Amino acid sequence: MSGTRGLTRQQMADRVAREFQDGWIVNLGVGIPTLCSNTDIGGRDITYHSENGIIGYGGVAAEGEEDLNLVNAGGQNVTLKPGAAVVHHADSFGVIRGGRIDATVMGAYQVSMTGDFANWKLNGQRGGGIGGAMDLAACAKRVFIILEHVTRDGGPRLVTACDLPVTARGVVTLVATNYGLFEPMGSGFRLLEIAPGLTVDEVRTATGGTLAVASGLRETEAG
Amino acid sequence: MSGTRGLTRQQMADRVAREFQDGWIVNLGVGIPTLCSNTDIGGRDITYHSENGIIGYGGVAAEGEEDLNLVNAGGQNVTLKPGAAVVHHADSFGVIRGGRIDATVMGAYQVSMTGDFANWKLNGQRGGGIGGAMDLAACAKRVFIILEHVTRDGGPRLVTACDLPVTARGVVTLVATNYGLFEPMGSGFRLLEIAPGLTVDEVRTATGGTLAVASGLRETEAG
Amino acid sequence: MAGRTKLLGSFAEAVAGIPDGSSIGFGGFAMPGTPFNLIKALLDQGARRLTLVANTTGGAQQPRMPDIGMLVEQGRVAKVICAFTAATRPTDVLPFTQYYESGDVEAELVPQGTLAERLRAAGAGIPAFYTPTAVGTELAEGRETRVIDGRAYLLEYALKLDYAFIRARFADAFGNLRFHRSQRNFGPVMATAARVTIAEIDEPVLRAGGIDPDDVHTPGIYVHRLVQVPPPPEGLWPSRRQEKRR
Amino acid sequence: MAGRTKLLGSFAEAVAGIPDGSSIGFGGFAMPGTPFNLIKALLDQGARRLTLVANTTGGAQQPRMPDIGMLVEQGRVAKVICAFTAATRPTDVLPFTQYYESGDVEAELVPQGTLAERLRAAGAGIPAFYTPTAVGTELAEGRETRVIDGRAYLLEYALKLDYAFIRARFADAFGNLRFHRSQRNFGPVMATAARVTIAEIDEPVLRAGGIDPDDVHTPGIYVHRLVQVPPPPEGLWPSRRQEKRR
Repeated sequence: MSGTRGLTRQQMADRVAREFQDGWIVNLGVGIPTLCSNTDIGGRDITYHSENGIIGYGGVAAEGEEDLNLVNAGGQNVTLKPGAAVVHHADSFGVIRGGRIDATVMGAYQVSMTGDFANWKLNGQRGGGIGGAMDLAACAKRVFIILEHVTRDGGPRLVTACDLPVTARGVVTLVATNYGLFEPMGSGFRLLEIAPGLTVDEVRTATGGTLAVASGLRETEAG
Repeated sequence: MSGTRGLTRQQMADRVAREFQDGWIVNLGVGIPTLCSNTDIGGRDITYHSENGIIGYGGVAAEGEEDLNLVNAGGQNVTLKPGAAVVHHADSFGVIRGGRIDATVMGAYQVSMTGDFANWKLNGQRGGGIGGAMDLAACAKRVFIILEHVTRDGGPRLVTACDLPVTARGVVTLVATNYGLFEPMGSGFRLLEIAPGLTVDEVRTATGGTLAVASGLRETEAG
Repeated sequence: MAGRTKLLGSFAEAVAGIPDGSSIGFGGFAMPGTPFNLIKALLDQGARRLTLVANTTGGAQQPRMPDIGMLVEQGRVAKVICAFTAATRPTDVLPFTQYYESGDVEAELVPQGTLAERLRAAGAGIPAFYTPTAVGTELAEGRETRVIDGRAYLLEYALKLDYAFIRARFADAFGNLRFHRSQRNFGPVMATAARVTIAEIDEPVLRAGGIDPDDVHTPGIYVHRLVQVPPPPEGLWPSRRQEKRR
Repeated sequence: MAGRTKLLGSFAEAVAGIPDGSSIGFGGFAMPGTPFNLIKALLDQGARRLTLVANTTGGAQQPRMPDIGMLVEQGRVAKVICAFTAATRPTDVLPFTQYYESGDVEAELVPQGTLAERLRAAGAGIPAFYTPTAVGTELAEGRETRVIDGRAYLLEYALKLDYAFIRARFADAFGNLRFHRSQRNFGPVMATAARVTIAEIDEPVLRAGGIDPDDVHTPGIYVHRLVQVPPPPEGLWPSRRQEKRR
């Protein structure tokens, strides 16, 4: 069983991006979450915030048009949308801790059914890479996680309890994997949508903890 | 015995201003301290800071030339010196608490021989006017106090212990009155300079607590 | 961001819907940054049991401008949190002082830097912090202190606002603000501390992006309603144009 | 203020006199704001037993630029305080990671927002504050927490610096700074946290007052030494002129 079944990376990002509501302030983490900004979500106006103090960035800059002193949290040279503002790092995390981020989208190694998640340190490592993840996880109004449903050797990433050091506890709102869309419910995960080509049994087998299935389960649009 | 003996208000301010060293950042309180900026202290470059976030203001604006949105802590329309910067109120008190103010000059009702002083509330009052005085008093590197040596009814303002609610404890570096220049020593005041026309005995009688006299006592230049 | 504007047509509209019991912060230090036009509209709006947060309650200058002391005089204020309940000079008299001294209204007297930092903390998601200010004074009596590296500090809590009323020189349609000189004072921290920030603006509101991102003093995400100050006598307190005419 | 300039002629001069045992903060987030030229000068300067404070130790990009991980490789570092001892993606490898994982150097891993706030607190005279970040994680083990209004917070202490190394776009002779876009990042907070701030500047240093007071990002009172970055190849990392040529 490999992580390439079901939705592609962009399709997972698309699914999460379709949750964004008009006027939201959103922080996109490095990796798959970055792809959310590619999704067409109609006329909805989203303000993208980056940890380094950019409020209101747009797409990646065209080659030759980069401002080398303008990067998002992933170090990509981005553009600015009209109405953008720049603040320093302490003020930028003031935006985060102050509760102004409507949604943060992050990658993770594991998510638990109680809404814990782990994304900064592997077992056996002395240190890790925290960056802004703990601040965002603790303070954003909604924490959306995108991850491959299973590990390279087929083990579950949606688990009863994280065995990796957690980034924050009880904060995850929604989880998009290549297998579908999930909500941590405390006593288990609820499957809200299933990826085309997968069966509920397949998803259940690949998921740690209990899996409840939403009434009227729909297939995730793979657009 | 009245408060008008000895030095004038401007002369007291001049005496304190002559303490300012080249490159200092100085905050001047409302009233007599404001007059320090009139003193000629040669080529010494002083950066004046005001609580409302002005770093580097100059003299009072000429009539007709005022920028009505530019005031110092006393509400006077001032000018800016080349190199001035404006910050918001939290950052302005960050300058103060962060220990960047080399000297603050304030008025007071009382100063004690232990370096306490009182300038925000009278006895019997329910509230008072604190403004930025407590922040400046607690955090400036040097606290210079200017006050009339005696009250209207002749009582001392330099006292053994303040009977008014204090602004801060143990912080006063130097006190300039119309009678001379004093240093709170813990066990008493030391008279560093005496105003022209006064005798040590007169000063001692008008001062609460012990008065020690500096060896080689000089007269304050009344320039 | 470009598709929307936060610009409203009147001050009455800007203060509409503020309920009884709200906490409201007011920018301003002396005249600069004081939202006189919003205060005037609030005097007419009628909300009661308000908690007001400001450096001072105003009213020292003549002729008297609309000030928040007038809300106290109207009996609409439960509490004032400020750095002055009385003027610095005992000879100056604030209209508010008599109300407070006679016990007609509650007040919490806070050192100015602590007030600014409590607002900044509220905006920055810091629930409490330690400060050296006011240690050893009457204000510290019965309060929690802590010794850190040999020095005593006082614990202070964040001060959140429901609304902030502020004044700026420039705004764009997204709500990004720029202040002129000491107009800035409490404006930026009040804006971050409040759920809803209402700003009165000296100059015509620019299109979104009309302020360079590096030049923004308060990001538009913190600003919800904008009203342009009309020319005097309708608009209160001079705009830049008048200043130069004086 | 107009009478003096803080402008020095070389990076070597700018880092001269930094003693062994100093704590040094470095601005920068990815490439923007990273003081590559000052880091290079410090590599030659020789001070040892340093405590380094930065978002990351750098060295992820190819070709490798001078980074503070190189000071570790030279055995001159006692401790690093940072938000990453390893890259976000396990597949990226920071040169520093092996030194830390093998125990050759101490590190204190701090969430990025807490790092920024601890520096800001140091600059603003706040010795300690509470934050919701990292509660319930390994980083909170054995640490003091406090429940405020029903939520748990972690106590964090101010992080003071002896020196800050930063990079800005513009400076005037008094030391007022302006940053360009995301070059700003940690620069302003590092400057306030440090006893001595040394800034490398993209553009020729202006006369005092060459930056409008409303446009200053970091006041000159926080900046002590300035060096202009020369054109490449002598100066490291492109100036604005080159960016447009790329």
